[in-house]
Amino acid sequence: MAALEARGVTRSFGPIRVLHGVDFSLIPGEVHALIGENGAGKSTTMKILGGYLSPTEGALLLDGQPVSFADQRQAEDAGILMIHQEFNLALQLTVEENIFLGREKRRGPFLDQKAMRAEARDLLSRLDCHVDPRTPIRDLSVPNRQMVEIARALGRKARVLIMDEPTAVLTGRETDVLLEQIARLKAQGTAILYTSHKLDEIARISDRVTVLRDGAHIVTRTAEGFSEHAMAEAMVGRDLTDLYPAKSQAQDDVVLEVEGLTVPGRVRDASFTLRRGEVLGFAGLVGAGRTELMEGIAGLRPATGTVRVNGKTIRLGSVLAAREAGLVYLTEDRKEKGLLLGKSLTENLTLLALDRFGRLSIDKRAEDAALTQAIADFDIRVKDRAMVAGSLSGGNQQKLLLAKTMLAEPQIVIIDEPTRGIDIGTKQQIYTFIAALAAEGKSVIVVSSELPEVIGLSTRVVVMGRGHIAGELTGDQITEDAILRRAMGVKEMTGAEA
Amino acid sequence: MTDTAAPAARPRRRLPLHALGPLLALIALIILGASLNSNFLSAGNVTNVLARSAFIGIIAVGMTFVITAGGIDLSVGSMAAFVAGVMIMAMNAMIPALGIGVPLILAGMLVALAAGLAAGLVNGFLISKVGIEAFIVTLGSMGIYRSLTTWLADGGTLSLDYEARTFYRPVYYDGLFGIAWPIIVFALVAILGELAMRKTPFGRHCAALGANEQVAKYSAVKVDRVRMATYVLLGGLVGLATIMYVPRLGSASGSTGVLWELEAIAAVIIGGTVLKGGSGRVWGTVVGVLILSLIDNILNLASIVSPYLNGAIQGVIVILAVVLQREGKSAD
Amino acid sequence: MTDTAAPAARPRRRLPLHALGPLLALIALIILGASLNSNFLSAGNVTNVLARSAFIGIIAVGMTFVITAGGIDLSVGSMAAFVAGVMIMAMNAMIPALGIGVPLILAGMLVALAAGLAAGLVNGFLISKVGIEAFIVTLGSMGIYRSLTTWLADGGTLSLDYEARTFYRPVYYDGLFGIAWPIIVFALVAILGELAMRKTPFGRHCAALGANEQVAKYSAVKVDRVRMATYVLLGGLVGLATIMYVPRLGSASGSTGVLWELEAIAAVIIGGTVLKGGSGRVWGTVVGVLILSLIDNILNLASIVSPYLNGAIQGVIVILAVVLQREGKSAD
Amino acid sequence: QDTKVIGVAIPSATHGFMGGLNYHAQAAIERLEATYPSLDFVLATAGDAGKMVNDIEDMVATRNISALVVLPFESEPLTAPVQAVKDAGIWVTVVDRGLSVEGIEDLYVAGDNTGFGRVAGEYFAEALKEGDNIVVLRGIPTTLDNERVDAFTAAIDGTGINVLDMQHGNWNRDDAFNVMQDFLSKYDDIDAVWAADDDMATGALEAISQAGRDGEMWVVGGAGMKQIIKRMMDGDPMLPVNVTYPPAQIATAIELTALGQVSPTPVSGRFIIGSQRITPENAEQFYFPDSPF
Ligand SMILES: Nc1ncnc2c1ncn2[C@@H]1O[C@H](COP(=O)(O)OP(=O)(O)OP(=O)(O)O)[C@@H](O)[C@H]1O
Ligand SMILES: Nc1ncnc2c1ncn2[C@@H]1O[C@H](COP(=O)(O)OP(=O)(O)OP(=O)(O)O)[C@@H](O)[C@H]1O
Ligand SMILES: [Mg+2]
Ligand SMILES: [Mg+2]
Repeated sequence: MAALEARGVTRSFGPIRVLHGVDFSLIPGEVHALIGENGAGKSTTMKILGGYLSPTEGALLLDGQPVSFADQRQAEDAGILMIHQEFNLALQLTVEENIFLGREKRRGPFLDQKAMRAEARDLLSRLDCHVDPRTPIRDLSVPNRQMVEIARALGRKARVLIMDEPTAVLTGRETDVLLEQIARLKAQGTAILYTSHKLDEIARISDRVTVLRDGAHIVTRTAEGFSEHAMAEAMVGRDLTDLYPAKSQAQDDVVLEVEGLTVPGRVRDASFTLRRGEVLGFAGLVGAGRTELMEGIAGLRPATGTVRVNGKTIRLGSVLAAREAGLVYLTEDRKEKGLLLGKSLTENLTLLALDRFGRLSIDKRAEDAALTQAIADFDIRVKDRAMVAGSLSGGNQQKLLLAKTMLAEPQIVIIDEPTRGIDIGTKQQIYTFIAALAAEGKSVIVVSSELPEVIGLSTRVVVMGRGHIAGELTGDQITEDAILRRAMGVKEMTGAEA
Repeated sequence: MTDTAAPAARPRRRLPLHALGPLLALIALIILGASLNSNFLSAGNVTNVLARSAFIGIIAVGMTFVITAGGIDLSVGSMAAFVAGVMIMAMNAMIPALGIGVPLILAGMLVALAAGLAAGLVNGFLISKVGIEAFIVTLGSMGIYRSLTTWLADGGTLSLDYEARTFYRPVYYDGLFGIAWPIIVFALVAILGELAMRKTPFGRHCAALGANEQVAKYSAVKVDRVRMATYVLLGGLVGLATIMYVPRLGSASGSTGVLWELEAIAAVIIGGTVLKGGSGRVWGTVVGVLILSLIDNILNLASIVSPYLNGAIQGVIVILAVVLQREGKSAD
Repeated sequence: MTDTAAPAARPRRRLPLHALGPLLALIALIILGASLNSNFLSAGNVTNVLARSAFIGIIAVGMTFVITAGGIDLSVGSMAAFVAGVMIMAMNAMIPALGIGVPLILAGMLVALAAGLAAGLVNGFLISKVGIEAFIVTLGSMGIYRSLTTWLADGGTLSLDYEARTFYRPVYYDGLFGIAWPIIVFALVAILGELAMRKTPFGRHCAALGANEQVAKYSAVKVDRVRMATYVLLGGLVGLATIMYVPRLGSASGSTGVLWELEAIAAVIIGGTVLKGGSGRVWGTVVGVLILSLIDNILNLASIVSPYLNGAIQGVIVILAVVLQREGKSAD
Repeated sequence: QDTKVIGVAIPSATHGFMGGLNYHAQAAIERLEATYPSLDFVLATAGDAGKMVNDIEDMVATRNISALVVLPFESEPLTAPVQAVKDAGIWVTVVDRGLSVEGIEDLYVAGDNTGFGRVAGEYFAEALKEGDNIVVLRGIPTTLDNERVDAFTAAIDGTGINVLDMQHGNWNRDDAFNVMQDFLSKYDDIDAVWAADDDMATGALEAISQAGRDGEMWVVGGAGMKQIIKRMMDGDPMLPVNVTYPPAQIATAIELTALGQVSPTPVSGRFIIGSQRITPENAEQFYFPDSPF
């Protein structure tokens, strides 16, 4: 019998209906994957099942009995737990405090901090994540934050575990660890609802797959024999071939020279160059310092060294100076650094390039036109233009962030994790977009933890490891193996790189 | 590109009901006032109330920017007293050189503006460059300005030279087309403030800064400079308010402007700006200021209860005005 | 697994330097005081300073929870006046029935605690259940309590019966093992507060609520109840502070407790709690309270300057105390 | 020879009268320090009763005062602490506001609050006739304000003068201005205003002249602020009289206390400075252009 079931579930936000009668069931001991494009309604469905949202119409059944959760607490009491797509952590609190928030262990009236710390450490080490439980979340990198989220859910011993894109911010290695844990839970009889835009994962771990499109249930079938290609087609509703566009050749002139850049405590003495029309990939393991290096270049972190754009040295430590030189950086941390979640789409879109909309008085009509353009260019699924950015689905937020960055019309754009949480159809569009930029004579740096992406897009790849540049690969040398070897600091293989 | 893109033509911006909350409260107060006393809507009374509101109002407009950008300024009341004191002393000192006339007044106004801007700059510098919590900086400077004023006045009152004052008086009491100057200036400040908040990059940047400083920084907003600018702007407006204040009674003392800061902050929040920053409504602030002035006015006109209870009634009305706002919101 | 993961063994919890900022400021003040006057460290003076810090101190401990949970309470000063007024009236009324003795005092204490808790409950209810901005609710209730006190006192002072007062007086002036009662009570409240903040689920929930309400809610924290509890706790502590206050002055009037709210909030923030909530330090608050009391004490010891400038010196020291904290942070 | 320390505790200068009082206290201290090298003074100003008690405690604990001059912020709360000072064998001079228990102080110097209200009331009774309308601006709600207002009301009792309204102007010019503006909107017929304080009188006069009703009514303030006295000397018809309540009484108290400390001169007892009526004729006597008040 199904542990948790949805029957004809509908959900509207104001006048807009985003789910249209979804039927869905989850059986103990299975991994059930929910897939669909950005904005298809995956997160909404999951939130309804997890007790965070109530359905507008339709019924939820727990062990065959109709239930309605007044709040999330009741769902948790019933053994249903959810890992959100957006982090659900209090930044000021420590890892341990977050993991046990709302169900602290006590000894008498007091907290049993020792026990909680030990258990937190234990949970994290199961995930092969070695952060100190006393570190505040704000000091953790994005992947580690995700691991804390997962640890929290694991620690709560669920019958039903709902995971909304848990691997979007993880690298392959961490993903492997997570999938192992999922297999373990499944063996124990936990029902797992899972979503991801990485279809290979879906194929690897799921027993059944449900496809949603535009808030409607398309199909539920066993995963066996459901190829990645077929999944993609079922989601997008059209044929997808050639994920990566043809690479164009870089021109000869160097547009960006970075020399001896050091970000205190994070990056040592990094030097590289970028040419016009080039797509330069940056690869490395989590914590390699790629993000910090890029933030140092873009003036977002205190740094020393030299950064020259078109031969002119730019002032370090000033975002504006970098932007005026034509260099912009798209952050990997969409929620904390990228978007104002409580503000409208236009306000977010134009914030970086606001001076283009009038220095004295903002031209609202031009802003409106820019939004229309961005919606079209980046295929942002917007149901209501007046809504706030936080109400967009995760993938659509990412697209809005891309659109915001591009509105500044940069000559050089550094994109950190460009396709985090983006569906496969849109990924293809973004790749095409990046290739087109390069073809126009702009230069792009792609920092990504998804190796296929780095390999598929870049004409040259810089590999970072432990805060310094560990090597550089061009052309045919760019293989997963070569990148990983350098990232991990394995020395013996010497390529032809300079 | 895809058929799911939003329809391009949308219903135009509808003003949400809860945004109208303060306006409803204001209207309720006006109806109450009119029903209690027939003179309430007389030109004289309306002029009085509006002109009195002008000082706090001008300051509250500046405060809206500070709060929107995630800050707070507790020093405005004592800053006003200090600026007024400096202005009066400067004018008295300049009489021998300039005589009594327009140049003296202009010079005095310049001094007031400069003093206000400088005071705002000091607050802004300590907050945005030295990085001290705004609450502490302005609590400190509140004490400093208040006590400097008392010291300048030697514990008493600084008074503008009698003749200079008579010459300056019309700046408060006269006006244009029958509208008193303070009302005109307040209206101008409010309109410009509303425009600045809604239509200029500065307004946007303030809101972005208050909503999420990190995002603002990553979006190339000069966070420090914007934050500083809000305090300098507020200082300048305190100077401007003082220019309107001094001709009224021609004096300043340690007790000038006591609690103006609370009143200004309350007006901002009654008007619908969020105390934690991120979004501000200048027109709401204006409504908030008027609500607060009207409460006093109605209590004086009505004299229904023991004057000891005025404070209680004031408190109840302030809370009710905001409840109205929340009710609107939940119904929305 | 990967060698790039963060080192498993972290440096042991080092108390960050900037957390020590307020402590450094306190030590600096003590050294200053001792060098200005040889009686500064005398038992008498130390007792005086600590005992008088107790009222604000007890209240500030409660305020730490409110601010940590993302709230604010402007009404504590006038709430204290009101509670004191009610307590005095109740005690006077009970004298015929209970006579003067321990039962009367205990009954008075009960009344004070109950009045404080009730006042806190009203604030908490309006803020967490009705959902009105804390600033507005407590600004309103500040006016309400203040004016109710004035009204109860008929514009004058409410005084405890002289004999009852003489009997009650030792609660302020006497103590245990030579330590005055207010000091003992303050110390107990501070220790319990620190424990509650650091070692109980309640403290964590306050911090979570202040850091991110949404997260707290999603983590099954009963957000409304925790928020309400902070205000009720603060109300109860105001009641407790009043129990210590009444035997000292034996009376209450409309001017009792004026500006206590600002002092309490300032102490909390000087102590390193963030005004926007999310993390609180009770021990820091205690240090903050002592800093503020010492400033006054030292100014009385020294009489170096015009008393008009006391406020300015106070302001400068408060800012400096916090600068010290920031300096520590940036060096960290 | 040992220096003796005299502590002076007064409310801070939050309004005109207290400003004047602060000024006179400081002036007296300066004068006396110059005259008697063997005397030291500690001056503390307080914004509320609690702070004043703190100040007094500090003086006793750390400054070894041998005499205390105190203007109690409020009578009740200061009574026990001052009693404790007295019990420690320290000379106590109480100024202006009496303590709630008699016989604690060695010397009592005071203005006459009842007289302050009564003298004003008597003028109203003389100058107005039955059926005339007046409004009253009260001070900050305190016992002192109650005493004055009660005495004033008693003095006009039975004269048939109509008190239209009383509101608190808090001894503050701005507040008085606002309240007076509203009185003027509310009442078409006002014959006189009792402003109870010259700061409030200043605000009220301004509101009246703004409304263009100068000829209609006159204003009686109090405490003899120099600007007001000056206007009386110049024959302002709106200011027919004023009532003294000299802030300089603090100087009297300090001087007497100092005298008692340095010499065997007997200075204990009560010293009441009566409230006098100031008229345009005798105004010159009450005009001190150098005082800040
Ligand atoms: N609070 C809200 N208010 C208005 N619309 C909302 C809200 N939350 C979600 N939506 C809309 O509901 C639709 C479905 O969103 P949902 O987050 O479920 O998509 P998703 O399938 O999880 O997409 P993604 O892959 O991008 O995470 C989107 O169009 C989104 O904009
Ligand atoms: N805000 C922060 N405070 C303290 N340490 C941080 C912070 N952000 C990141 N780090 C640490 O800095 C190191 C490098 O960060 P990060 O993981 O972002 O590097 P990266 O190479 O960009 O990897 P990825 O982008 O895959 O996360 C890691 O050890 C991480 O824990
Ligand atoms: Mg989603
Ligand atoms: Mg990164």
